[in-house]
Amino acid sequence: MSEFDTAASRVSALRGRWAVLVGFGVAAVLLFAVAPAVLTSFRLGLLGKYLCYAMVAVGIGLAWGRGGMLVLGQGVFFGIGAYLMAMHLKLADAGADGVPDFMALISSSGVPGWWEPFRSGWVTLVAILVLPALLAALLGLATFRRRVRGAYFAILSQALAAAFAILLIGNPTATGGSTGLNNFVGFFGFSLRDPVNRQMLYFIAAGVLLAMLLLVRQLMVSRYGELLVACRDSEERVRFLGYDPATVKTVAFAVAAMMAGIGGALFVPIVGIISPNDVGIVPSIGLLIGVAIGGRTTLAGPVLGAIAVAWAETSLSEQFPSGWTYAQGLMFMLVVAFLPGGLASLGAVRGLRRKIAAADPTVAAETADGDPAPVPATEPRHAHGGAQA
Amino acid sequence: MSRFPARRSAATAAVLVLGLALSACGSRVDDAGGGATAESCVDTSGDSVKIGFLNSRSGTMAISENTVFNSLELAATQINAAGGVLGKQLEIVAEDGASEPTVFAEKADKLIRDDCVAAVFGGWTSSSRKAMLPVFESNDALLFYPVQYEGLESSENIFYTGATTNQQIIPALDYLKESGVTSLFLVGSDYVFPQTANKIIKAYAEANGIEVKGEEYAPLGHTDFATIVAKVRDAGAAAVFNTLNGDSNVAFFKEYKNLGLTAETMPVLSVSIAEEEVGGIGVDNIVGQPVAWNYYQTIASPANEKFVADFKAAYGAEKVTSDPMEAAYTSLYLWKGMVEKAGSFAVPDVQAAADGVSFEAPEGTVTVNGENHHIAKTALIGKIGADGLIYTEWSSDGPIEPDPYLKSYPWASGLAG
Amino acid sequence: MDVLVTQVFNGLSGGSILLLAALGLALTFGQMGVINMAHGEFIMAGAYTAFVMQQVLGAAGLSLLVSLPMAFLVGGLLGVLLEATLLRRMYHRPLDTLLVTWGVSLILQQLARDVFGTAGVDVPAPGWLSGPVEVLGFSFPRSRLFILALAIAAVVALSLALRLTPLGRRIRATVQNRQLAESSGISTRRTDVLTFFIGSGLAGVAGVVLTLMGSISSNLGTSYIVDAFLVVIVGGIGQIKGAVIAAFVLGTVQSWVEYSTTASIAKVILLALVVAFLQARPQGIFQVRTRSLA
Amino acid sequence: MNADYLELTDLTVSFDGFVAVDHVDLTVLQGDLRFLIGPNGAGKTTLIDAVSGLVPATGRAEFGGQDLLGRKVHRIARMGVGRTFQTATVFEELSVLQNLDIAAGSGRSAWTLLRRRRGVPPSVAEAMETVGLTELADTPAGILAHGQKQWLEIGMLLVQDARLLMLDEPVAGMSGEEKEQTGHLLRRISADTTVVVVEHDMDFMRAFAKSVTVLHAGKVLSEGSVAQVQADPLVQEVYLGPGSHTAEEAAIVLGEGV
Repeated sequence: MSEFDTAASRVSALRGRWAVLVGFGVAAVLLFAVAPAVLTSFRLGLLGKYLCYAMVAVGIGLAWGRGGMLVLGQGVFFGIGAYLMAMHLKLADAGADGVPDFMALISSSGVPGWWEPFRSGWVTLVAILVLPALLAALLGLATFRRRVRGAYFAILSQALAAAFAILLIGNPTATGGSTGLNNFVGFFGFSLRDPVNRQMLYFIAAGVLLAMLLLVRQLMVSRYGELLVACRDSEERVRFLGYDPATVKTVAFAVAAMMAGIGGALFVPIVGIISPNDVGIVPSIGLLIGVAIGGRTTLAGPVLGAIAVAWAETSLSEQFPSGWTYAQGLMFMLVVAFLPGGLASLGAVRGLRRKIAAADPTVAAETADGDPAPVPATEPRHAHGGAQA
Repeated sequence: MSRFPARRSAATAAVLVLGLALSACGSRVDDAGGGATAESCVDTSGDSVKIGFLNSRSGTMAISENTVFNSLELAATQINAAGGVLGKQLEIVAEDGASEPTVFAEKADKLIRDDCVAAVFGGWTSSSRKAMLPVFESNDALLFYPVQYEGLESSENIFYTGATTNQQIIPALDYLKESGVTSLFLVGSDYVFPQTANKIIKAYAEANGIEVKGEEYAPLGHTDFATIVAKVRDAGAAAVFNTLNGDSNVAFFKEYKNLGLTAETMPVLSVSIAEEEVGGIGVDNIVGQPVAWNYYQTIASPANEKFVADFKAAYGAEKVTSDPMEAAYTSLYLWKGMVEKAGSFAVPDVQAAADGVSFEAPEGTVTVNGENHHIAKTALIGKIGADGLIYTEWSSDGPIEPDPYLKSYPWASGLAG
Repeated sequence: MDVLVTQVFNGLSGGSILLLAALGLALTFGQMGVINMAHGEFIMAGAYTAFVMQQVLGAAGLSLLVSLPMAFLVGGLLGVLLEATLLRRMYHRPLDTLLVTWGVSLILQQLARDVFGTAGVDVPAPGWLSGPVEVLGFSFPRSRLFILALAIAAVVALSLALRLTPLGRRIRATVQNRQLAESSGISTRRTDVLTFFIGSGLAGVAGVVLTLMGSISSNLGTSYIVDAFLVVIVGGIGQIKGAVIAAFVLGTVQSWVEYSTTASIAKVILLALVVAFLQARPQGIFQVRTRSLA
Repeated sequence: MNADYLELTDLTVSFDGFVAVDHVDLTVLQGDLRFLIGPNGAGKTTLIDAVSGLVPATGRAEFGGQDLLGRKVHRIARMGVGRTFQTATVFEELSVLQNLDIAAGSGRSAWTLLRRRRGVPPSVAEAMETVGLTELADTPAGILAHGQKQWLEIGMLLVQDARLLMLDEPVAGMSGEEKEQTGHLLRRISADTTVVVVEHDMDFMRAFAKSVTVLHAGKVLSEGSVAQVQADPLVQEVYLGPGSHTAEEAAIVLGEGV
């Protein structure tokens, strides 16, 4: 340890680490012990669905909050993960060399060739982990290298989500069309109709979410995390220090895509259906609102925000179908316009934040700044921008 | 101090999850019975019984499904006023399907497992029905589905009170054939109902010497029909068979008129346009065009006159009634008939009693087919009048027995599977 | 030959519709950097204005003509309201305007459903705009010719206004150098508001002509918003002429691909082409080369 | 053998027909501390932009025997070319320490990047000491005073281990004492690197420049020591208008800045 590492910062770092550990402990107890005890199996299943959304939110928090990339097309990666899983489950239900029920119904040509590899569970699992990340990496490198960013990137990713949904709907023999894929009997050999197995799926989702949070926390406090924030705040400047911001951003984008893919893959057995309605433009933007409300730059904010918004949607829409739309619109409007740091930036959680902040340098910067709303300059307009290349 | 606490705890969490997953296994797929089926939690001990209405009250389908919800409500009010079912008042639990299959599945699950309703009424799109089907089957509950659909389905747990293909599409083709149509152009939205319907139409056409001159699909929500209508015009078929859905119909018919095509030069027979859609398309743009359904507001019968009058009294004199609304209204009465025949609200009892239950519906007498859970109904071809209502032009010879898999039509043998 | 003429016309026509939907965006997004997702709902508001005018006036021909300026006003006022209440505090974070205006668009859609009902409404076209007109043996829909003419008129009017009027000069000055404009006595606040008024007003006009083409319902805006943004992006920021070219190119590509494949595939191919195009020219057709001093 | 020198040959930058840098030839050797001066719009900053890869240019810009033109910005930076900006550009939401650590780390492996920073790398500690920001190590850069931000930028240049340093108005807004310190620092650094400074502050220039290049309308107008440049009638004409002027007049004008 260097003499320059001040005693104060060391102490606060230690305290921050404890705060994070305690936070994880509490979350684990809530998810693994309290929730299953107090919720009916139906409500527990709903919570499992929210956790899948939360997984996507963790990734969005990293890419958008930390990396400044407004990812409006996460539904694509969520959808890839989900459809991969759904294809495997349909093929597994159909048995060796069998044809899934919906396909047999509307097509006589049998299983398309590109479905075949997903008869294997292992291939499917690997594909779920790799394909969304790979697609994001290719897209990211292509667009970020060409310095397509800010609004351009946002609108392109949105167009991607639109195209993906159109493709899914337009190919019903391979994708189930607008219905999507559903009616799954088993999950890697376990019956999905057995409540015990359904609860197990919930536990898996909870565990995966916690693991993701740990991974993202590690990324956030690492040197890479600092570099990512630097890219968000001033991409050009990073370039002049000898880094390629395209690579830095692509990594965060790919990680976010992978998390969205995993969220989608778990969504399928938990909810029992995946349809184009879950992956298009509207759900893709919907995924952002929880992140915005919870606090896009924080670790826990996106997760809590996503769960809270999904919960509010279920319970509010039960009572006021049209009221929910107004509420959703208002939340977007008010939170983003007046509270860009999300609820995490409110005074009430400030004390807690300060503790976490100590372990998390960027948050420390924000809090010390006295600015309740750290606003990432997502589309920096540089004084030194010079001519556009 | 440990160097990688995060990594270590991640590993711990992974092991924990894996451990849990391995330790507490539920039943495997191949176990006998495939796991425990949930016990029904329907409570019939009091003087009321719960039923669920599941319709899209928000989103793109709310346009149509709100009217279905209203007719269900009307039927429930009437039944309650007349003493309820088996002496029990109906208590409605309404849920919003939000025009999304996933939400339909989730809300169906909630109605069955959380609210413990005796039966669920609703759904509109095929997607919503297909999304709900496994939920009803795995919980052994009942759904009454009120909309015409593409057939090739039957479930112990669903009663289909709208038309299947042999009660709507095939009669429509019979009508066109009788009118001397020898060539057709098929236009539809790019999803399962139009695609399946067009497969049936092509098989029928082949067997009956009708030429299919073209087949075009537009994505749902497509707004510019210039190219498609130009193709239709240039193909020069005798008639168009239209399975477009929703807003696309408006853009299609406006373009159709703009290019100078009319019901006289090239009629467009539609199977998804009912009374309440006519206003949005514009009567001018669609007057004189044929449609195929099993019910129109203009049907002259005491049952229908009462239904229309009651509906307008409850929801406004400017409201119209349409086929899916009538089918929904009818579905609640059919359920009542089944329950009363069975003397029980229990699902197996209702299923067993279903066959032959009949009702004097606004569309005419309908009878439940206990084998495939569809109902026998009369097919009607109507023409859109200048007042925006639809007038019966042609009718089948009495109620047609439902045949969702088209087993009684030799030319359709290659379609399913 | 028939096909050629028809499809060239359909491409131009599709392009002119895209152009009308995107022209206002080229102003608010291109010139001010605001990503206004509620632009589509301003279009919807224009369409409903036409519906209301027709209910009030009755005669289809008159009401259509009255609707055009009325819808411009309605769209413009909605835009000013949005700018003054929310967007003015957000110019330094353009990406967030996307989310805020998305919220606004959700609210406006629901409002339309609650006010006008969930079912679509119809605005009958006046007699002189319905049916086709025959030219050299080809028939062209009158309404599409009208839209094409209107789109061209709108572009000409807008570029003349930007070039010749004092307001236009102020807008251009503010876009090019805000500080300099301010210090030379231009009220940039007023310019921002006016720019937004004009941009949103154009959306209202687009809404009126769309009543000639399709359904008038709460989803009207969502059908056009993504396409409109693609036009502006492909055209290049801050360029009216870029938007014009992009709109007609996209319209033509869409109609040709749709003719030889299907509408769904055409949509997907179009999006793929846009992505590929941006790889080659990330700044759109026209790149503004400036050297910012600051 | 001294391979580390900057040599511009026929360097030209144009924006849509406007030629901002017009066929410039320029050589700066290692150990030099070269000041680029000239009126506004002379092309000083654009020249730096071209060398650092920010704007496309034609001609040649060789450093250490390799042509820099046509390479990507971050590649040029990795070749040992560092620069600062007119308005100090630092990562406002990161602390001083984090700013410097990032500047020091372009060569780090992925594995190092994915780990948390432990302690302070010696080069960063040294740089903080040099630019006097040690006390403010954990302060977010956004709340530093203007002068401190400029110091931080210079510090980032130091830890970046650049062999060609280009500074754009490094002392604008600094107090006299701060300027003094900056000047001495630049002198010290320039002993074994190549330093180019764009500056309007003529006092500062006269105090610390080892050599001067005057740019005017994109062209090199004059080059040499401070005294030589001040005596150049061409320079006087640009700064004072046509006609003959005494060296004193020139000194007064150039000395007071433009």
